[in-house]
Amino acid sequence: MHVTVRLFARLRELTGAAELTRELPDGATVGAAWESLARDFPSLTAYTASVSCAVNEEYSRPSHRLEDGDEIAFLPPVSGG
Amino acid sequence: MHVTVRLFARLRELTGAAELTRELPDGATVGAAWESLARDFPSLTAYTASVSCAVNEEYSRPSHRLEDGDEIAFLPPVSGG
Amino acid sequence: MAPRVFQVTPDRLDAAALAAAVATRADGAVTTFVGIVRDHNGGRRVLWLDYEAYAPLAEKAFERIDEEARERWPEARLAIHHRIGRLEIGDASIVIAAASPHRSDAFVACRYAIERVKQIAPIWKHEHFEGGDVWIEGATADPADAGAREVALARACT
Amino acid sequence: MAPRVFQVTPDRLDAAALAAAVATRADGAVTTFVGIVRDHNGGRRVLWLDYEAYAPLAEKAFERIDEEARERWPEARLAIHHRIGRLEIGDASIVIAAASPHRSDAFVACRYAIERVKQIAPIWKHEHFEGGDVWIEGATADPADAGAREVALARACT
Repeated sequence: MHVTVRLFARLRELTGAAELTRELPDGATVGAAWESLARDFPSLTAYTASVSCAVNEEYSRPSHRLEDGDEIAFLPPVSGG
Repeated sequence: MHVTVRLFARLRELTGAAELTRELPDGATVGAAWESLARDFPSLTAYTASVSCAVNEEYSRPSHRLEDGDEIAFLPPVSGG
Repeated sequence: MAPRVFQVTPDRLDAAALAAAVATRADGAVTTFVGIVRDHNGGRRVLWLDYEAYAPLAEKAFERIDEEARERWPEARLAIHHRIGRLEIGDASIVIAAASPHRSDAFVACRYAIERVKQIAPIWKHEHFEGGDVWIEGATADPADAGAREVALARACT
Repeated sequence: MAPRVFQVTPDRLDAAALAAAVATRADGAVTTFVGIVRDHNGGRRVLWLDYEAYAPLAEKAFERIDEEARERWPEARLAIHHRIGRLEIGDASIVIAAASPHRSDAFVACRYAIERVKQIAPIWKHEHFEGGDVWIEGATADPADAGAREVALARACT
Protein backbone atom coordinates (compact mmCIF):
# COMPACT_ATOMS: atom_id res chain seq x y z
CA MET A 1 0.00 0.00 0.00
CA HIS A 2 0.98 3.65 -0.39
CA VAL A 3 0.89 6.32 2.28
CA THR A 4 1.79 9.97 2.32
CA VAL A 5 4.31 11.06 4.95
CA ARG A 6 4.48 14.68 6.06
CA LEU A 7 7.51 15.98 7.87
CA PHE A 8 7.89 19.21 9.79
CA ALA A 9 10.56 21.54 11.10
CA ARG A 10 13.89 19.79 11.72
CA LEU A 11 12.56 16.47 10.36
CA ARG A 12 11.70 18.23 7.13
CA GLU A 13 15.20 19.65 6.97
CA LEU A 14 16.93 16.35 7.76
CA THR A 15 15.08 14.55 4.97
CA GLY A 16 14.91 17.50 2.60
CA ALA A 17 11.23 16.74 2.06
CA ALA A 18 8.02 18.19 3.47
CA GLU A 19 6.06 15.32 1.92
CA LEU A 20 6.98 11.85 0.69
CA THR A 21 5.03 8.96 -0.77
CA ARG A 22 6.10 5.67 0.78
CA GLU A 23 5.26 2.07 -0.03
CA LEU A 24 4.58 -0.12 2.99
CA PRO A 25 3.39 -3.72 3.50
CA ASP A 26 -0.38 -3.98 4.02
CA GLY A 27 -1.30 -3.56 7.68
CA ALA A 28 1.96 -1.81 8.59
CA THR A 29 1.85 0.29 11.74
CA VAL A 30 2.81 3.94 12.17
CA GLY A 31 5.87 2.73 14.08
CA ALA A 32 6.89 0.53 11.14
CA ALA A 33 6.51 3.51 8.80
CA TRP A 34 8.88 5.50 11.01
CA GLU A 35 11.44 2.67 11.10
CA SER A 36 11.31 2.33 7.34
CA LEU A 37 11.84 6.06 6.97
CA ALA A 38 14.72 6.07 9.47
CA ARG A 39 16.45 3.34 7.49
CA ASP A 40 16.48 5.62 4.47
CA PHE A 41 17.30 8.75 6.51
CA PRO A 42 19.50 7.55 9.41
CA SER A 43 19.73 11.05 10.94
CA LEU A 44 16.05 10.65 11.93
CA THR A 45 16.93 7.97 14.49
CA ALA A 46 17.89 10.72 16.98
CA TYR A 47 14.14 11.50 17.07
CA THR A 48 12.82 7.96 17.59
CA ALA A 49 12.29 8.56 21.32
CA SER A 50 10.78 12.03 21.02
CA VAL A 51 8.74 12.05 17.80
CA SER A 52 4.95 12.31 17.81
CA CYS A 53 2.75 11.08 15.03
CA ALA A 54 -0.61 11.88 13.50
CA VAL A 55 -2.69 9.99 10.98
CA ASN A 56 -5.17 11.84 8.78
CA GLU A 57 -4.82 14.99 10.89
CA GLU A 58 -5.44 13.30 14.24
CA TYR A 59 -2.82 12.43 16.84
CA SER A 60 -2.05 8.75 16.72
CA ARG A 61 0.14 6.03 18.31
CA PRO A 62 3.03 3.95 16.89
CA SER A 63 0.85 0.83 17.19
CA HIS A 64 -1.86 2.30 14.93
CA ARG A 65 -2.38 0.21 11.77
CA LEU A 66 -2.27 2.18 8.55
CA GLU A 67 -4.51 1.88 5.55
CA ASP A 68 -3.79 2.56 1.93
CA GLY A 69 -3.90 6.27 1.20
CA ASP A 70 -3.41 7.40 4.80
CA GLU A 71 -1.57 10.62 5.52
CA ILE A 72 0.98 10.20 8.31
CA ALA A 73 2.68 13.19 9.94
CA PHE A 74 5.81 12.93 12.05
CA LEU A 75 6.24 15.77 14.50
CA PRO A 76 9.42 16.68 16.36
CA PRO A 77 8.98 18.14 19.88
CA VAL A 78 6.84 21.25 19.58
CA SER A 79 7.72 24.85 20.44
CA GLY A 80 4.69 27.01 19.65
CA GLY A 81 3.55 30.00 21.64
CA MET B 1 -8.38 76.09 61.82
CA HIS B 2 -10.21 75.29 58.62
CA VAL B 3 -9.98 72.12 56.62
CA THR B 4 -11.62 70.93 53.44
CA VAL B 5 -13.48 67.62 53.65
CA ARG B 6 -14.13 65.60 50.51
CA LEU B 7 -16.74 62.88 50.47
CA PHE B 8 -17.26 60.15 47.93
CA ALA B 9 -19.90 57.72 46.73
CA ARG B 10 -22.45 56.87 49.41
CA LEU B 11 -20.86 59.29 51.91
CA ARG B 12 -21.36 62.07 49.39
CA GLU B 13 -24.98 61.08 48.99
CA LEU B 14 -25.65 60.80 52.74
CA THR B 15 -24.31 64.30 53.37
CA GLY B 16 -25.46 65.80 50.10
CA ALA B 17 -22.00 67.31 49.67
CA ALA B 18 -18.92 66.33 47.69
CA GLU B 19 -16.90 68.95 49.53
CA LEU B 20 -17.33 70.81 52.82
CA THR B 21 -15.28 73.36 54.70
CA ARG B 22 -15.12 72.52 58.39
CA GLU B 23 -13.78 74.40 61.37
CA LEU B 24 -11.82 72.27 63.86
CA PRO B 25 -9.78 73.00 66.98
CA ASP B 26 -6.05 73.42 66.29
CA GLY B 27 -4.25 70.05 66.32
CA ALA B 28 -7.44 68.03 65.77
CA THR B 29 -6.92 64.55 64.38
CA VAL B 30 -8.50 62.99 61.31
CA GLY B 31 -10.56 60.83 63.67
CA ALA B 32 -11.86 63.95 65.44
CA ALA B 33 -12.79 65.45 62.09
CA TRP B 34 -14.84 62.34 61.30
CA GLU B 35 -16.56 62.43 64.70
CA SER B 36 -17.41 66.08 64.26
CA LEU B 37 -18.85 65.33 60.82
CA ALA B 38 -20.82 62.34 62.11
CA ARG B 39 -22.41 64.52 64.79
CA ASP B 40 -23.79 66.79 62.07
CA PHE B 41 -24.68 63.86 59.75
CA PRO B 42 -25.65 60.96 62.04
CA SER B 43 -26.21 58.57 59.12
CA LEU B 44 -22.42 58.54 58.66
CA THR B 45 -21.93 56.64 61.93
CA ALA B 46 -22.72 53.39 60.08
CA TYR B 47 -19.38 53.92 58.33
CA THR B 48 -17.22 54.63 61.39
CA ALA B 49 -15.80 51.08 61.39
CA SER B 50 -15.23 50.83 57.65
CA VAL B 51 -14.25 54.30 56.45
CA SER B 52 -10.75 55.05 55.14
CA CYS B 53 -9.18 58.46 55.14
CA ALA B 54 -6.65 60.44 53.16
CA VAL B 55 -5.00 63.77 53.86
CA ASN B 56 -3.73 65.89 50.99
CA GLU B 57 -4.13 63.01 48.55
CA GLU B 58 -2.25 60.43 50.61
CA TYR B 59 -3.79 57.64 52.65
CA SER B 60 -3.73 58.55 56.32
CA ARG B 61 -4.73 57.28 59.79
CA PRO B 62 -7.38 58.49 62.26
CA SER B 63 -4.58 59.51 64.65
CA HIS B 64 -2.99 61.86 62.08
CA ARG B 65 -2.93 65.49 63.28
CA LEU B 66 -4.38 67.97 60.85
CA GLU B 67 -3.04 71.38 59.91
CA ASP B 68 -4.87 74.45 58.76
CA GLY B 69 -5.79 74.17 55.07
CA ASP B 70 -5.50 70.39 54.87
CA GLU B 71 -7.74 68.47 52.51
CA ILE B 72 -9.24 65.40 54.17
CA ALA B 73 -11.02 62.73 52.16
CA PHE B 74 -13.32 60.12 53.69
CA LEU B 75 -13.64 56.99 51.62
CA PRO B 76 -16.30 54.29 51.99
CA PRO B 77 -15.21 50.70 51.19
CA VAL B 78 -13.99 50.66 47.62
CA SER B 79 -15.36 48.74 44.65
CA GLY B 80 -13.23 49.59 41.63
CA GLY B 81 -12.28 47.19 38.88
CA MET C 1 4.73 60.97 23.50
CA ALA C 2 4.30 57.89 25.67
CA PRO C 3 0.83 57.65 27.19
CA ARG C 4 0.48 57.97 30.96
CA VAL C 5 0.33 54.40 32.16
CA PHE C 6 -1.49 54.98 35.47
CA GLN C 7 -4.62 56.90 34.80
CA VAL C 8 -8.24 57.50 35.77
CA THR C 9 -10.14 58.77 32.76
CA PRO C 10 -13.68 59.39 31.51
CA ASP C 11 -12.59 58.21 28.07
CA ARG C 12 -13.10 54.83 26.42
CA LEU C 13 -10.24 52.44 27.30
CA ASP C 14 -7.88 50.93 24.73
CA ALA C 15 -6.27 47.66 25.85
CA ALA C 16 -4.08 47.35 22.75
CA ALA C 17 -2.62 50.82 23.26
CA LEU C 18 -1.87 50.08 26.89
CA ALA C 19 -0.23 46.77 26.01
CA ALA C 20 1.91 48.55 23.43
CA ALA C 21 2.86 51.17 26.01
CA VAL C 22 4.43 48.62 28.38
CA ALA C 23 6.02 46.11 25.99
CA THR C 24 9.70 46.44 25.10
CA ARG C 25 11.91 44.50 22.68
CA ALA C 26 13.02 42.33 25.59
CA ASP C 27 9.48 41.15 26.40
CA GLY C 28 8.10 37.83 25.28
CA ALA C 29 4.72 38.09 27.01
CA VAL C 30 2.02 40.66 27.57
CA THR C 31 -1.00 39.74 29.65
CA THR C 32 -3.97 42.09 29.78
CA PHE C 33 -7.00 42.07 32.03
CA VAL C 34 -10.11 43.94 30.96
CA GLY C 35 -12.96 44.41 33.41
CA ILE C 36 -16.29 44.74 31.64
CA VAL C 37 -19.72 45.88 32.78
CA ARG C 38 -21.81 42.72 32.77
CA ASP C 39 -25.56 42.48 32.54
CA HIS C 40 -26.14 40.83 35.91
CA ASN C 41 -24.82 40.98 39.46
CA GLY C 42 -25.98 39.03 42.47
CA GLY C 43 -29.20 38.00 40.74
CA ARG C 44 -30.05 41.55 39.66
CA ARG C 45 -30.39 42.63 36.05
CA VAL C 46 -27.89 45.44 35.70
CA LEU C 47 -28.82 48.40 33.47
CA TRP C 48 -25.65 50.50 33.71
CA LEU C 49 -22.93 51.49 36.18
CA ASP C 50 -21.67 54.88 37.31
CA TYR C 51 -18.05 54.84 38.39
CA GLU C 52 -16.71 57.52 40.72
CA ALA C 53 -13.09 57.93 41.81
CA TYR C 54 -10.87 60.09 43.94
CA ALA C 55 -8.68 60.36 40.87
CA PRO C 56 -5.36 61.71 42.19
CA LEU C 57 -5.29 59.19 45.03
CA ALA C 58 -6.40 56.37 42.72
CA GLU C 59 -3.52 57.12 40.35
CA LYS C 60 -1.13 57.10 43.30
CA ALA C 61 -2.62 53.75 44.36
CA PHE C 62 -1.89 52.39 40.86
CA GLU C 63 1.72 53.58 41.17
CA ARG C 64 1.97 51.96 44.57
CA ILE C 65 0.68 48.68 43.14
CA ASP C 66 3.31 48.95 40.40
CA GLU C 67 6.03 49.43 43.04
CA GLU C 68 4.77 46.42 44.99
CA ALA C 69 4.81 44.34 41.82
CA ARG C 70 8.34 45.45 40.90
CA GLU C 71 9.60 44.42 44.32
CA ARG C 72 8.31 40.95 43.64
CA TRP C 73 8.73 40.66 39.85
CA PRO C 74 11.46 43.10 38.86
CA GLU C 75 11.22 42.24 35.17
CA ALA C 76 7.49 42.92 34.88
CA ARG C 77 6.06 46.29 33.87
CA LEU C 78 2.47 47.34 34.56
CA ALA C 79 -0.01 49.83 33.18
CA ILE C 80 -3.44 50.50 34.68
CA HIS C 81 -6.24 52.63 33.25
CA HIS C 82 -9.61 52.91 35.01
CA ARG C 83 -12.61 54.57 33.45
CA ILE C 84 -15.13 56.70 35.37
CA GLY C 85 -18.59 58.02 34.60
CA ARG C 86 -21.57 56.19 33.18
CA LEU C 87 -20.68 52.84 31.61
CA GLU C 88 -23.04 50.65 29.62
CA ILE C 89 -23.15 46.86 29.49
CA GLY C 90 -20.09 45.65 27.58
CA ASP C 91 -18.00 48.76 28.28
CA ALA C 92 -14.53 48.24 29.72
CA SER C 93 -14.14 49.75 33.20
CA ILE C 94 -10.50 48.83 33.74
CA VAL C 95 -7.57 47.67 31.65
CA ILE C 96 -4.39 46.29 33.18
CA ALA C 97 -1.44 45.35 30.98
CA ALA C 98 1.61 43.48 32.27
CA ALA C 99 4.68 42.85 30.11
CA SER C 100 7.65 40.66 30.96
CA PRO C 101 10.34 38.61 29.22
CA HIS C 102 8.56 35.45 30.45
CA ARG C 103 4.88 34.64 30.66
CA SER C 104 4.73 33.59 34.27
CA ASP C 105 5.65 37.04 35.60
CA ALA C 106 3.25 38.72 33.18
CA PHE C 107 0.35 36.57 34.39
CA VAL C 108 1.02 36.91 38.11
CA ALA C 109 1.77 40.65 38.00
CA CYS C 110 -1.47 41.25 36.07
CA ARG C 111 -3.56 39.20 38.48
CA TYR C 112 -1.87 40.74 41.50
CA ALA C 113 -2.61 44.21 40.13
CA ILE C 114 -6.36 43.67 39.69
CA GLU C 115 -6.62 42.15 43.17
CA ARG C 116 -4.82 45.15 44.68
CA VAL C 117 -6.91 47.63 42.66
CA LYS C 118 -10.00 46.11 44.19
CA GLN C 119 -8.47 46.38 47.66
CA ILE C 120 -6.93 49.85 47.71
CA ALA C 121 -7.95 52.05 44.75
CA PRO C 122 -10.44 54.77 45.84
CA ILE C 123 -13.00 53.98 43.16
CA TRP C 124 -16.67 53.12 43.59
CA LYS C 125 -19.33 51.63 41.41
CA HIS C 126 -22.91 52.75 41.63
CA GLU C 127 -25.01 49.96 40.19
CA HIS C 128 -28.27 50.81 38.45
CA PHE C 129 -30.35 47.67 38.18
CA GLU C 130 -33.88 46.81 37.22
CA GLY C 131 -35.85 48.13 40.19
CA GLY C 132 -33.32 50.33 41.92
CA ASP C 133 -29.71 51.31 42.50
CA VAL C 134 -27.01 50.55 45.02
CA TRP C 135 -23.47 51.64 45.82
CA ILE C 136 -21.26 48.58 45.77
CA GLU C 137 -18.94 48.53 48.77
CA GLY C 138 -16.15 46.00 48.92
CA ALA C 139 -12.95 46.36 50.88
CA THR C 140 -11.98 49.02 53.40
CA ALA C 141 -9.02 50.58 51.60
CA ASP C 142 -5.84 50.18 53.65
CA PRO C 143 -2.62 50.01 51.62
CA ALA C 144 -0.63 49.14 54.76
CA ASP C 145 -2.70 46.02 55.50
CA ALA C 146 -0.19 43.19 55.05
CA GLY C 147 -2.94 40.59 55.26
CA ALA C 148 -4.74 42.03 52.25
CA ARG C 149 -1.49 42.00 50.29
CA GLU C 150 -1.02 38.33 51.18
CA VAL C 151 -4.49 37.57 49.85
CA ALA C 152 -3.65 39.33 46.59
CA LEU C 153 -0.38 37.38 46.29
CA ALA C 154 -2.19 34.10 46.95
CA ARG C 155 -4.77 34.86 44.25
CA ALA C 156 -1.93 35.68 41.86
CA CYS C 157 -0.66 32.17 42.61
CA THR C 158 2.80 33.00 43.91
CA MET D 1 -19.66 37.15 10.46
CA ALA D 2 -17.96 36.03 13.65
CA PRO D 3 -14.24 35.39 13.20
CA ARG D 4 -12.94 31.84 13.55
CA VAL D 5 -11.69 31.68 17.09
CA PHE D 6 -9.20 28.82 16.67
CA GLN D 7 -6.87 29.62 13.86
CA VAL D 8 -3.34 29.35 12.47
CA THR D 9 -2.69 32.25 10.17
CA PRO D 10 0.11 34.07 8.34
CA ASP D 11 -1.60 37.38 9.10
CA ARG D 12 -0.86 39.91 11.81
CA LEU D 13 -2.74 39.07 15.02
CA ASP D 14 -5.33 41.36 16.61
CA ALA D 15 -5.79 40.81 20.35
CA ALA D 16 -8.64 43.32 20.65
CA ALA D 17 -10.63 41.63 17.89
CA LEU D 18 -10.14 38.23 19.50
CA ALA D 19 -11.20 39.57 22.91
CA ALA D 20 -14.31 41.06 21.33
CA ALA D 21 -15.05 37.74 19.63
CA VAL D 22 -15.29 35.83 22.93
CA ALA D 23 -16.90 38.39 25.26
CA THR D 24 -20.66 38.31 25.80
CA ARG D 25 -22.99 40.59 27.77
CA ALA D 26 -22.72 38.18 30.70
CA ASP D 27 -18.94 38.50 30.97
CA GLY D 28 -17.22 40.73 33.48
CA ALA D 29 -13.65 39.78 32.63
CA VAL D 30 -11.52 39.18 29.57
CA THR D 31 -7.91 38.13 30.00
CA THR D 32 -5.63 38.05 26.99
CA PHE D 33 -2.17 36.61 26.60
CA VAL D 34 0.03 37.81 23.77
CA GLY D 35 3.28 36.02 23.01
CA ILE D 36 5.82 38.34 21.41
CA VAL D 37 9.09 37.71 19.58
CA ARG D 38 11.74 39.00 21.98
CA ASP D 39 15.25 40.10 21.11
CA HIS D 40 17.07 37.49 23.16
CA ASN D 41 16.81 33.82 24.07
CA GLY D 42 19.17 31.76 26.18
CA GLY D 43 21.93 34.33 25.90
CA ARG D 44 21.63 34.63 22.10
CA ARG D 45 20.70 37.81 20.28
CA VAL D 46 17.63 36.87 18.28
CA LEU D 47 17.23 38.40 14.80
CA TRP D 48 13.89 36.93 13.76
CA LEU D 49 11.81 33.76 14.08
CA ASP D 50 10.21 31.55 11.47
CA TYR D 51 7.13 29.72 12.71
CA GLU D 52 5.95 26.55 11.02
CA ALA D 53 2.78 24.62 11.87
CA TYR D 54 0.81 21.57 10.88
CA ALA D 55 -2.13 23.90 10.64
CA PRO D 56 -5.18 21.59 10.55
CA LEU D 57 -3.88 19.56 13.51
CA ALA D 58 -2.87 22.71 15.38
CA GLU D 59 -6.38 24.10 15.02
CA LYS D 60 -7.80 20.81 16.28
CA ALA D 61 -5.37 21.02 19.22
CA PHE D 62 -6.72 24.50 20.03
CA GLU D 63 -10.27 23.10 19.97
CA ARG D 64 -9.19 20.28 22.23
CA ILE D 65 -7.67 22.76 24.68
CA ASP D 66 -10.95 24.67 24.64
CA GLU D 67 -12.86 21.48 25.46
CA GLU D 68 -10.48 20.69 28.31
CA ALA D 69 -10.94 24.22 29.66
CA ARG D 70 -14.74 24.01 29.43
CA GLU D 71 -14.75 20.79 31.42
CA ARG D 72 -12.95 22.61 34.19
CA TRP D 73 -14.34 26.14 33.86
CA PRO D 74 -17.71 25.85 32.11
CA GLU D 75 -18.35 29.59 32.15
CA ALA D 76 -15.09 30.51 30.41
CA ARG D 77 -14.77 30.89 26.62
CA LEU D 78 -11.46 30.77 24.79
CA ALA D 79 -10.08 31.97 21.47
CA ILE D 80 -6.60 31.13 20.17
CA HIS D 81 -4.85 32.55 17.11
CA HIS D 82 -1.27 31.56 16.25
CA ARG D 83 0.73 33.25 13.54
CA ILE D 84 3.15 31.45 11.22
CA GLY D 85 5.88 32.60 8.85
CA ARG D 86 8.67 35.06 9.45
CA LEU D 87 8.13 37.20 12.55
CA GLU D 88 10.26 40.16 13.57
CA ILE D 89 11.17 41.29 17.08
CA GLY D 90 8.05 42.73 18.70
CA ASP D 91 5.60 40.81 16.49
CA ALA D 92 2.86 38.83 18.23
CA SER D 93 3.15 35.08 17.59
CA ILE D 94 0.09 34.02 19.59
CA VAL D 95 -2.96 35.64 21.10
CA ILE D 96 -5.21 33.85 23.58
CA ALA D 97 -8.38 35.51 24.87
CA ALA D 98 -10.45 34.12 27.73
CA ALA D 99 -13.78 35.62 28.75
CA SER D 100 -15.84 34.77 31.81
CA PRO D 101 -18.38 36.33 34.15
CA HIS D 102 -15.69 36.38 36.87
CA ARG D 103 -12.00 37.21 36.64
CA SER D 104 -10.61 34.12 38.29
CA ASP D 105 -11.86 31.77 35.55
CA ALA D 106 -10.68 34.14 32.84
CA PHE D 107 -7.15 34.19 34.27
CA VAL D 108 -6.80 30.46 34.87
CA ALA D 109 -8.35 29.42 31.55
CA CYS D 110 -6.01 31.79 29.70
CA ARG D 111 -2.93 30.52 31.52
CA TYR D 112 -4.00 26.91 31.11
CA ALA D 113 -4.46 27.46 27.38
CA ILE D 114 -0.97 28.84 26.74
CA GLU D 115 0.60 26.01 28.78
CA ARG D 116 -1.33 23.43 26.74
CA VAL D 117 -0.50 25.12 23.45
CA LYS D 118 3.18 24.77 24.30
CA GLN D 119 2.64 21.11 25.15
CA ILE D 120 0.44 19.82 22.34
CA ALA D 121 0.09 22.25 19.41
CA PRO D 122 2.12 21.06 16.36
CA ILE D 123 3.94 24.37 15.87
CA TRP D 124 7.69 24.97 15.73
CA LYS D 125 9.88 28.00 15.95
CA HIS D 126 13.06 28.29 13.94
CA GLU D 127 15.22 30.83 15.70
CA HIS D 128 17.59 32.97 13.65
CA PHE D 129 20.14 34.50 15.98
CA GLU D 130 23.38 36.39 15.60
CA GLY D 131 25.73 33.70 14.38
CA GLY D 132 23.36 30.92 13.38
CA ASP D 133 19.94 29.37 13.56
CA VAL D 134 18.29 26.59 15.53
CA TRP D 135 14.99 24.77 15.64
CA ILE D 136 13.57 25.13 19.15
CA GLU D 137 12.25 21.80 20.41
CA GLY D 138 10.25 21.69 23.61
CA ALA D 139 7.73 19.05 24.56
CA THR D 140 6.94 15.78 22.80
CA ALA D 141 3.33 16.43 21.83
CA ASP D 142 1.02 13.91 23.47
CA PRO D 143 -2.53 15.14 24.14
CA ALA D 144 -3.31 11.99 26.12
CA ASP D 145 -0.48 12.55 28.61
CA ALA D 146 -2.33 13.17 31.89
CA GLY D 147 0.87 14.25 33.63
CA ALA D 148 1.40 17.10 31.18
CA ARG D 149 -2.17 18.22 31.73
CA GLU D 150 -1.57 18.24 35.49
CA VAL D 151 1.48 20.45 34.97
CA ALA D 152 -0.61 22.89 32.94
CA LEU D 153 -3.31 22.94 35.61
CA ALA D 154 -0.72 23.57 38.32
CA ARG D 155 0.77 26.49 36.37
CA ALA D 156 -2.73 27.89 35.92
CA CYS D 157 -2.92 27.82 39.71
CA THR D 158 -5.97 25.63 40.15
